[in-house]
Amino acid sequence: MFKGSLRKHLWQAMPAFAILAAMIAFASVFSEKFATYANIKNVISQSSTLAIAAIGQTFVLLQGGIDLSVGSTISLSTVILAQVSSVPGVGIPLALITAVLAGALVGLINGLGVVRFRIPPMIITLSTGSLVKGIALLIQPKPGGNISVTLLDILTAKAGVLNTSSLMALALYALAFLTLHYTRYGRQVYAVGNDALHARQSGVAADRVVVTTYMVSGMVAAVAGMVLAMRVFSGDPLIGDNYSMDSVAAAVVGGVSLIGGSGSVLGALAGALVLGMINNMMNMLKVFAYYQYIIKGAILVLALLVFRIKRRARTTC
Amino acid sequence: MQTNQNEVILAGCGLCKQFSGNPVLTGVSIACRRGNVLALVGENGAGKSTLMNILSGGLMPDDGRLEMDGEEIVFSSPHAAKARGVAFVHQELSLMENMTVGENIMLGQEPLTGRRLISQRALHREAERILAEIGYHVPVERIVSELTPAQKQMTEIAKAWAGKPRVMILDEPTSSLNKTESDQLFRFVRRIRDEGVSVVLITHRLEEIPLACDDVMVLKDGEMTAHERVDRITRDEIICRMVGREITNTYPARCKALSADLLLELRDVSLGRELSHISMAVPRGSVIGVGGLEGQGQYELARALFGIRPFTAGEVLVAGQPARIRSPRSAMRHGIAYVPDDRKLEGLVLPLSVGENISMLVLKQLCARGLLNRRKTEACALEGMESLRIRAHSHRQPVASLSGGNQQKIVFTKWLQFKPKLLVLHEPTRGIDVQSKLEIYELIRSLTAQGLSVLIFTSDMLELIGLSDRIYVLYEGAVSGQLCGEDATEEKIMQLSAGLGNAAGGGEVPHV
Amino acid sequence: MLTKWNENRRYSKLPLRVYGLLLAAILLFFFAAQWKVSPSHLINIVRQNAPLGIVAIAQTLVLLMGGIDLSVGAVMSLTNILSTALMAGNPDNILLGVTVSLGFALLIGFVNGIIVARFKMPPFLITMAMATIIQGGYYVYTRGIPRGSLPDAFRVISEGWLGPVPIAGLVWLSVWGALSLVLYKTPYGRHVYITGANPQTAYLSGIPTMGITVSVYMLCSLLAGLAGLILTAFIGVPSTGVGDSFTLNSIAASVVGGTSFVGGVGTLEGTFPGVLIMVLLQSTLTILNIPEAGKSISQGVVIAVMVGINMRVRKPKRRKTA
Amino acid sequence: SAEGKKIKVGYDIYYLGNSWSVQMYEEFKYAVSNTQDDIEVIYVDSQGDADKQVANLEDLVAQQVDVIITTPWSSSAPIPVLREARDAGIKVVLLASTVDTKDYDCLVTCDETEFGRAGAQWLADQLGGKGNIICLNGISGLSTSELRWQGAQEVFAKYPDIKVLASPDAKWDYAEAKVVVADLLATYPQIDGVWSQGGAMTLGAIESFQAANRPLVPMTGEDNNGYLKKWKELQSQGMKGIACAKPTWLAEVALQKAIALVKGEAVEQDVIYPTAVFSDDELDTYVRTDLPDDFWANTHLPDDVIKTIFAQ
Ligand SMILES: Nc1ncnc2c1ncn2[C@@H]1O[C@H](COP(=O)(O)OP(=O)(O)OP(=O)(O)O)[C@@H](O)[C@H]1O
Ligand SMILES: Nc1ncnc2c1ncn2[C@@H]1O[C@H](COP(=O)(O)OP(=O)(O)OP(=O)(O)O)[C@@H](O)[C@H]1O
Ligand SMILES: [Mg+2]
Ligand SMILES: [Mg+2]
Repeated sequence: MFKGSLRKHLWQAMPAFAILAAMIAFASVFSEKFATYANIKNVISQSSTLAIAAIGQTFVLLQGGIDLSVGSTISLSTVILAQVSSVPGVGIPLALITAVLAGALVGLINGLGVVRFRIPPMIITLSTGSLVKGIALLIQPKPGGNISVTLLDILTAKAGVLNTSSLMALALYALAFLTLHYTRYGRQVYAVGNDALHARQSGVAADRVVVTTYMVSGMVAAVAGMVLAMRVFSGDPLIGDNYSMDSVAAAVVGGVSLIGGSGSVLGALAGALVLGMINNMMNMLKVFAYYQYIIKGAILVLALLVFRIKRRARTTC
Repeated sequence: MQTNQNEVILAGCGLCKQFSGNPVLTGVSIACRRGNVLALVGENGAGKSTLMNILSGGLMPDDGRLEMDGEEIVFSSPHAAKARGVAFVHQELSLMENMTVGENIMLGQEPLTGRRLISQRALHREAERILAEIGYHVPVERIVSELTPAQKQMTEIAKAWAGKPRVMILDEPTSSLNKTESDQLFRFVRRIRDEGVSVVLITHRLEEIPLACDDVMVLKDGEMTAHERVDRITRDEIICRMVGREITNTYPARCKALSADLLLELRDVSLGRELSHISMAVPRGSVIGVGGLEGQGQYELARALFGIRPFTAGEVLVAGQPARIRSPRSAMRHGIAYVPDDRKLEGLVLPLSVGENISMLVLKQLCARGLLNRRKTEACALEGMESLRIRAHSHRQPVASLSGGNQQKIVFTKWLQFKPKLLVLHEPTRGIDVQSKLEIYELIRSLTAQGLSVLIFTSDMLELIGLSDRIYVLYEGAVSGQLCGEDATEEKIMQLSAGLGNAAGGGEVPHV
Repeated sequence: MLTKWNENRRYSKLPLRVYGLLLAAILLFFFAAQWKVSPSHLINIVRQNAPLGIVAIAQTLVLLMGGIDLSVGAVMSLTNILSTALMAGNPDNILLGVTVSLGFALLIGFVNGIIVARFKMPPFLITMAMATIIQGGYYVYTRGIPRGSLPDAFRVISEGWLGPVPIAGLVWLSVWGALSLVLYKTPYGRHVYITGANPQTAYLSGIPTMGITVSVYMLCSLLAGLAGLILTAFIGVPSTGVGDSFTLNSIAASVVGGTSFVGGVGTLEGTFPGVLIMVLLQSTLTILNIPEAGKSISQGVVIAVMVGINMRVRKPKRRKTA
Repeated sequence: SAEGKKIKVGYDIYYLGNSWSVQMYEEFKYAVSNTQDDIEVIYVDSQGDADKQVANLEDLVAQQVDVIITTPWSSSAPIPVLREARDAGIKVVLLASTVDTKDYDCLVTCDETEFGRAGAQWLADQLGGKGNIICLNGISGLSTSELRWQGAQEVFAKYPDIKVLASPDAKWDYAEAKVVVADLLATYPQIDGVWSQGGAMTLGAIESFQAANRPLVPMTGEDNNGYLKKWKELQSQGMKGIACAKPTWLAEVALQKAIALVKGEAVEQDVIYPTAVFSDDELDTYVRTDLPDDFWANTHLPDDVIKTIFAQ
């Protein structure tokens, strides 16, 4: 059904889907509360923030970078929403636009740091992450703020087990899938991830591609921040911290290569669901907290190990 | 040669380029004419690739200017040059390993559907058409990382051609092609020349020049030393201009009789479905060549010998003793060395220095009291550079900044330091200039005189014939015949390569 | 003579620029403290940061070999908990505590290395997962309440001085010296660089890449264990998660010191000033009484700018040739 | 949640990496083992992560517990899920930390601003309303840290002659505090007092003063045994200290309130205890030289249980 390299990229996502299926099967058998309407709703809403953040991370990873500022950008977005959205009249659109623009700006700084100043992606994004966290703390030193209730109603309006946020996530995945696999821009992202020098020689404006992926990541993180802000109905300058690492883990568990150039955004979705479900599954199985760490780590290793996807020998970080 | 209008499409005037203070090009002028094929030759490191990079926007000249259609032009990037119709097929392949052949060829000009999305079907159809136009067949939906070097080279050429360039620069395109494939390429080159395209072709195989080229330009140490019509200059003259002195005899004399003392013997070895029942004998002090068309099992055989993917059946005897070669380390323990065909990926450590690369196999010998000795390592590096005349500013220069040919020499030197008993060479002179080639041939002969045996896998027919004491030809993973050095002719080899056995006593049990 | 010097300089591997940055950081520190700080405070800073210094060396080794280890912080925390529990305030148990905790560290390094090398898995995730597992491990072991205490004799490694030289600093410098010797002067060290820069070539040159990879991860974990012990000697008490912040700091220090993520590029000579730059920056911000938000901001900016300067001068922007 | 049925309690341990939280959890478990009622507890761990806490609470709701006992890590994040829980008929008991609304059935805690105020007032009195001090904060952005600091600032505002030289975050962490205080000591020749949010920070501060050979100054802290032991050790040398204490037995109260709520008994919404303050004279009754540093003095656990939990 899929032609060309897409088949290979999707194939790499299979282990994540298999693990996901195994987890669902296991949890449904051993916990009667797992496969209930209330819990499925929980799993979906608990995973949507990570699922969205993983989209941006996938763009960056495919291009051969890594974005560890995602977490702070998410926090910043929640804070912006908490501060701006309930301004009467213009609040909601202004908040949404400001958050997305802020995300884009963070991405722009990351991108320029990588292409203009040749700072390794991990370092520049950690640095901007620190910078953005500081800004979020300046704007709002502690959790709280006023989120517009109208916005809450819009973003949490329900359609069965899905709500606006999860529908948004699905729409973003569809968009990302089309962009990455069926547009010239997507092709260029893969090309740069394969080998930036060769891509350049082939006439790809590699620098521009790199910068845009970071901007996509920043903007998508801002959207993830909005979804999270709705979940916690507040702005919180620290709340996103874990999403930087988790979004990388989600993408890689989903078969996206850490050295760039291969993998699919659908895999990232499966990866995000796997990670998002681990906590829920263990709560449902009443596994005590001490063991949750060990099981979570083991599932991560397993997701990568069991299928032992033959990667190129050159696996750097 | 029906010369057409002498209209110059792209010209460089007085181009100069330095790298960290070392001049590489000094005032070179070049003109790419409509409907003309220009051969560019020169020693390794003469500056050919650098010159072409300047012409195609990959590098900025320090001095001098470019003109296109008579107007001065500055290419800010390869992209800009490509947009103006200057395509450059690099010496080092630049394909996207994780994409299909078709996606690579059409990169940047993917056919779009009505909704501005890429149509994969149309894309692969179009790619197939372009390949057909050049005259090659490569499965367009195959992922590039699974291709042979020759297939990659063709894909690369197709990619350049896909943009319908007016100037097409080919940097050593034939170095990974065999005779048939090269001939095919030249037919294509002649055809596009007749369509009015200007072609620049860099090659170290001088015999190819008359087959396709109209003019020859010779570079030596960054200066132009000759620019002539092909029919007005002889091969010897070209060489003379390249190296500054005359070189006559290309291939050193081979040894008369093969020794009965076998260093390596393969008895009925197989490897999965790729190699079946191969028997071979490598006498001490001989050069044994392995030829055949691309992809008949040469790659697998060479690698199995070195233990990278070991044989699955059969017997390997080293110096008469059965040997189990399961990994490169165990191969090295048996005195086997392997010079791989992909130098960047498998032969070199690019960020490390020339010296560190040369000495990497013999570190133990360079130690005094367990610690590396500075004097010894330096001596080793310098001697290694000396022995093959490696052109580098210092032994501490990173290998990444050397020219392709010099990099190849480093891989060679590295393995010579190891003092092997059997040297397995996989395309050893790819990208090496005539003089260095000759030096390597002489070196190989002098090493065999000292008892070293050489097993050489090459797609260069002349090299195969000129150098080997005995030639095995592979066809579909099996030996289709063997030829003695003197009897070997191109025709016989071609016959065996096509699987038409019995050309010259083929298939006989390989004993001396 | 001059040309010789010039040539030496051109291909020198000593990261002089990082030392320049260090000098700048020192000046900035003194400037921020309005020159009131005594230079002996600098020695104290070296002493206090021996754990980070040692773990940064460990991280540099792994980065040079083409990997990354995100479990060093967890290993430090584990050592802290294990060693205090085993010593339980009794000087006779010091040896037991040290050997068992370092033994665990080695084991963790071994597992990291085997998974990464044997199964060719991305170390970024494997070591990250390993950190989670270690964390779970010590929670299970302590049930949330770490026990034990340190005998005073053990605290000598952090609090002791040999004349004007702090013992912790001495340990740091000797680890640096010993590993420099190993890296630059032994075949093993060369093999680490070669494996890091091109594992394929290394393998085809008969270098036991698997052994090198596993041993480097083990060495890294062992050093992280040592750093954890010194940190424990500083703190004097068990406490969960004491090492966590060291993971990212060790990476940042290595990279500020000029080590690259792609393997085979970098030196320990750069990591030393890299560590000091990081901690001086931190101290400067404390002294200037910058609130957390400001600290976060300035830290981000300064690291980016420093690495930017370092990279930019090292590799002048040039369109590459084929 | 009818009479006679097993009561399902969801208990959210807010952070297993924090010994105070763990002791509170032990106190809770002890209370569970002593209760007469038939109860079942489902434990979840929020790992000091507001987002994870929300997810955990959602999971408790999905498991249809009768009552949730949680320690909100963020004062706003759990609000929607707590509302959802109450809509589903689940009782909500907040333990040791609150949220910004009244959407709960019972709150059992101490006053955090009072914690900050009490220490600050004591310090101001010690200094006679005049001097240079440094302040050690917890983690910026966390409500506990912000509230305690707010309380302290209220007091210092009344004393124009008290100058706060610096107020860095030291994350309630010993090592962090030690480094930070060493830096400040190197910069400021005159420091007359230390206000600290507690945890293990005060201990770190004391050790830094000692390492720098500076005379000990009055310092505030928490009832952390490590600090108490050090304070006791130095009391003879004139060390002046104070410990504000947030009791871990709040968990016991929370369980009682939870059961009462499920049984339909009337429970007042806010159960707020005053911050206990241990001064020099009371030190001997609280310090436990036989127990490790991670013990917190203000507990109701019987001695044998404490001994098993903190067995050396
Ligand atoms: N990026 C670079 N930095 C430093 N020196 C370089 C760089 N690129 C090329 N050189 C040097 O310039 C010289 C010319 O290199 P070039 O690649 O043009 O040679 P060439 O004629 O193509 O040789 P070959 O036939 O071996 O490919 C060589 O000495 C090489 O070491
Ligand atoms: N292409 C390679 N590049 C770098 N190291 C390699 C490569 N192939 C193998 N190695 C390393 O060489 C050692 C042994 O190689 P070996 O061929 O026995 O691999 P293997 O474990 O048998 O894998 P497989 O089962 O896939 O063949 C290991 O250290 C392995 O990591
Ligand atoms: Mg070249
Ligand atoms: Mg094998």
